[in-house]
Amino acid sequence: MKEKIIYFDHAATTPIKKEVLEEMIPYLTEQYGNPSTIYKLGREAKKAIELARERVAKALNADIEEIYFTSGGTESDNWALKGTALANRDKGRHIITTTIEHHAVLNPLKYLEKIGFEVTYVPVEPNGIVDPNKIKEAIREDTILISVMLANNEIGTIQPIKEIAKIAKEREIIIHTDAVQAVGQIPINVKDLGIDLLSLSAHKFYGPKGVGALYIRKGTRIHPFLQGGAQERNKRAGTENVAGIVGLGKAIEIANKNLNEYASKLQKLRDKLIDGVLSKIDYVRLNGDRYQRLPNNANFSFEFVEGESLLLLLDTKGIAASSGSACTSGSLEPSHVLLAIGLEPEVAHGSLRITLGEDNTEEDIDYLLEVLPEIVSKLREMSPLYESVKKEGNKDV
Amino acid sequence: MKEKIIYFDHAATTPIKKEVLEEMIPYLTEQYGNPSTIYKLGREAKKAIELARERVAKALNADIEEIYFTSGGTESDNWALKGTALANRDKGRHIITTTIEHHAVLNPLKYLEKIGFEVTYVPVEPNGIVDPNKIKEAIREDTILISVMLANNEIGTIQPIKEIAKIAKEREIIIHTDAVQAVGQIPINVKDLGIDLLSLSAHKFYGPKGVGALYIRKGTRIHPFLQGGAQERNKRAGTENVAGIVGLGKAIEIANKNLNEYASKLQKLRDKLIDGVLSKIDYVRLNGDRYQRLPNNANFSFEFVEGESLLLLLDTKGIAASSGSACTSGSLEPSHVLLAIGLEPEVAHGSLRITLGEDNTEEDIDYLLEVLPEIVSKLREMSPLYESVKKEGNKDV
Amino acid sequence: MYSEKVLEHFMNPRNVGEIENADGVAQVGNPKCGDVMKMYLKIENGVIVDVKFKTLGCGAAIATSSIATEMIKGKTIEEALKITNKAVTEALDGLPPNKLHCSVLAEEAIKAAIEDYLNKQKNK
Ligand SMILES: Cc1ncc(COP(=O)(O)O)c(C=O)c1O
Ligand SMILES: Cc1ncc(COP(=O)(O)O)c(C=O)c1O
Ligand code: FES
Ligand code: FES
Repeated sequence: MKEKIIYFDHAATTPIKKEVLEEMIPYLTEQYGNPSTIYKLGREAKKAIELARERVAKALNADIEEIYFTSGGTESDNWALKGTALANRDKGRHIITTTIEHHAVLNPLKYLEKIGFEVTYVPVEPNGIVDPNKIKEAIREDTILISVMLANNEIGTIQPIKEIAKIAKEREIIIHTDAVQAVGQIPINVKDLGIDLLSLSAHKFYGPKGVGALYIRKGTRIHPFLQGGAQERNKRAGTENVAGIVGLGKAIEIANKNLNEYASKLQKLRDKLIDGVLSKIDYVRLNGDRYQRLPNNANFSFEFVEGESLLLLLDTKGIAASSGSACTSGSLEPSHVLLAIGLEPEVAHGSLRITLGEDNTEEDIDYLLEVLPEIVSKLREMSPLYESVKKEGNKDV
Repeated sequence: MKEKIIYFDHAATTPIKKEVLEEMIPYLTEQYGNPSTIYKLGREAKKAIELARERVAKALNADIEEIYFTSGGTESDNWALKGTALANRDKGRHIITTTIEHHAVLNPLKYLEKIGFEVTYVPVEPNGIVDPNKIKEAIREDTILISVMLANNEIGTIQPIKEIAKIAKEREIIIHTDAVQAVGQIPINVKDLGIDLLSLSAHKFYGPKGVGALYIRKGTRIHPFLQGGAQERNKRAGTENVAGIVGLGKAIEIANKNLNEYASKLQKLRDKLIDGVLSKIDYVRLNGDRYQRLPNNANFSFEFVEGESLLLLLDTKGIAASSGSACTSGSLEPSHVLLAIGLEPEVAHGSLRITLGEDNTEEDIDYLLEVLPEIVSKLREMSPLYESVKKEGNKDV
Repeated sequence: MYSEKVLEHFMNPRNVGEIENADGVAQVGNPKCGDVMKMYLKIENGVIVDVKFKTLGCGAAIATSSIATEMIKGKTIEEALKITNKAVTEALDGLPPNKLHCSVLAEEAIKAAIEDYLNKQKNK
């Protein structure tokens, strides 16, 4: 067992950057004031929050008053969807989304369905990208909201949000995008995208867990989600997670500054990984478009392998990765995203997601390319299904 | 100007204890795993959360599976109220609360009123305590929920929750208590209190900001509030704020261990403060019951003084405190709590809340008793209303 | 939240007090809202030669009273009447948006005190 961990699960979460933690520490120690108070200690905390808001606004090309802090991507998504659906229900009750959204979008929508809204789930193409025309075709007279993610968390595919937003705006429909996986990976400009709402979560770009933000374009009709005190200009109540917000602000500033360098480094590693896996292992496919994907994402399906076993064996080799197998969560269905791009359940079960980060090196990829074929072989040797295939000879998936 | 700050606003927030931060730091650095993942790094994070849950359960005498982590007191209150109201609306649509609840309770209730629920706001007695009989009288056939705070955040009065819970249970009504101000100040035993739901927030007892918990008694009908991933046993989605949760767990463990010592120390200081202020300053009253109040809370009203000016002058003397004056927030109405106990608006405007903490000493109280009379006099000398009173001679409020 | 200038005037308010037998006096505001401002003027030949105030209110209310008295001292009545809450606010390097109503109070107090003076002149 290697002692050092090779972390390949940056889509799940990232470590906090040193410079980010350094800016947070004062707000976890002596700068403990409540930002709503008027004495110096409170005013300092308030200032720190406002600086963070400015940094987020700058990174997204938003106005400062359009940024609201939340407890993470899930709250941002819940707020965006339930907040706009309820505030605009006099206009209509129809919502459009895709089949590959995160559960933080799908589950609030399911809830809205229960209380009288109708949701159309537009399928994606086999490459994991939604066709804007299919969104257009789904629009009805009573459509009030379209929610499509900017980048998928499992297969990394980047969605054509700008085109979808244009379609939405022609019909005066509110458009939300879940950018939780996209921030820090690809450039984001809310004005250029033409969107009304955007969700993000700090821990996906080297910030702390438990803090996120929602961009709300000025003039967007939305209800508050957390009601109480007057924080966040009466739109999001609760004593602010000052240290977390400060961390988010610093993390997005750094991410934005290093974006090109970061992306091109990871993309090179990713391509090496993809080429290596596809050439070294049989009965494997790459999930999601080969090019229109996040620079740090590679997602494979190995036939005759079950994802959880794969992860556990990788773990013993000091490698942390993820799978879309239902067995990792103990649920019955494998990843809805893999099914949505047309995978058979048995193939979806054998999936492996590798998401790279700034700490990863070429040596890490080499190491993975060394141990992965062994592990896959080992598991296949144990599989009763592989037996018969071997006898019949090679085939491609 | 004194350099050292004397912090008298522990009801607003508290500094994180050293031992608490120390337990958090690993989860802000090398232990960055996502608790939902199955490799070692993730399992470690998961374990840390479960230890925290155990600590909270122990402090409240709850079962471990009855504790859910949230982003703070506001989310806990929003979830408790909206989650139970919506899940039980087939039984009825009437809710009972008091006139002195925190806005994190009042505003979600206002929202529920908008969507078809009815809320009865039971007034409190002049000492700031609600009469359980008045709660009983407010019960109707269709009452589904009663929410009464355990201790008030402004005047510190402790409410007779055990009696109220008994009344609720006789009628099979769900009973929630906002214990955000009570945790770490008075002993809390959810089984003994007989309640169904209890909200708490870590930053009020020397834990971090942006993390809280909701106790949900087994069998309580409640909807999830944040929908998404399967975290918190499908009841509260979102990647967990691991470091925050760890901090909450440690903070409540310490608070509970030191409860008696802490409370009796603060109570002594508080009594010295109350006696001092009442004897040294004219035209002053103590708000809230003299005895049935939190050990760390003193709340005064000074006639012919406006609260914000008072706070600003105290700030220049290095003292951080709070007021229920509308001018501190720029809103029109002074504290609804002070109005609810019968104060005239002009008297409510002159209020000062001093909330003590473990860092406070007798010298701090002496210092306050030295500067406060001067500041009050200075402001009164500037007040056009005091002029005429002075001419007419002394009077008591 | 408050500018340095607001805090400076709040901590060291100018012209606090009363003027005995003032030529113009007025009290504006409402204690229920937390603010009452009383303005005393001494006027000679149409010029404000002395001014004093008393204020019950927030930091902004006290600071605006203070700077407003400075701004009108030595001015003619006509000039003083032209002073707006905007001018007062600007002289203080701005106020938080939710405190703008406090600066209106200073403008009102000046106007009301001058009106009192003019009424007294008429009735002489
Ligand atoms: C696309 C997407 N949306 C939303 C979320 C939810 O974010 P969080 O877990 O930080 O609440 C995640 C990550 O878990 C995600 O990948
Ligand atoms: C009684 C009470 N309830 C709820 C809250 C809300 O807690 P938080 O601000 O941590 O969300 C507070 C404190 O602000 C409080 O004092
Ligand atoms: S085989 Fe055990 S959960 Fe899937
Ligand atoms: S006097 Fe109340 S806000 Fe200024």
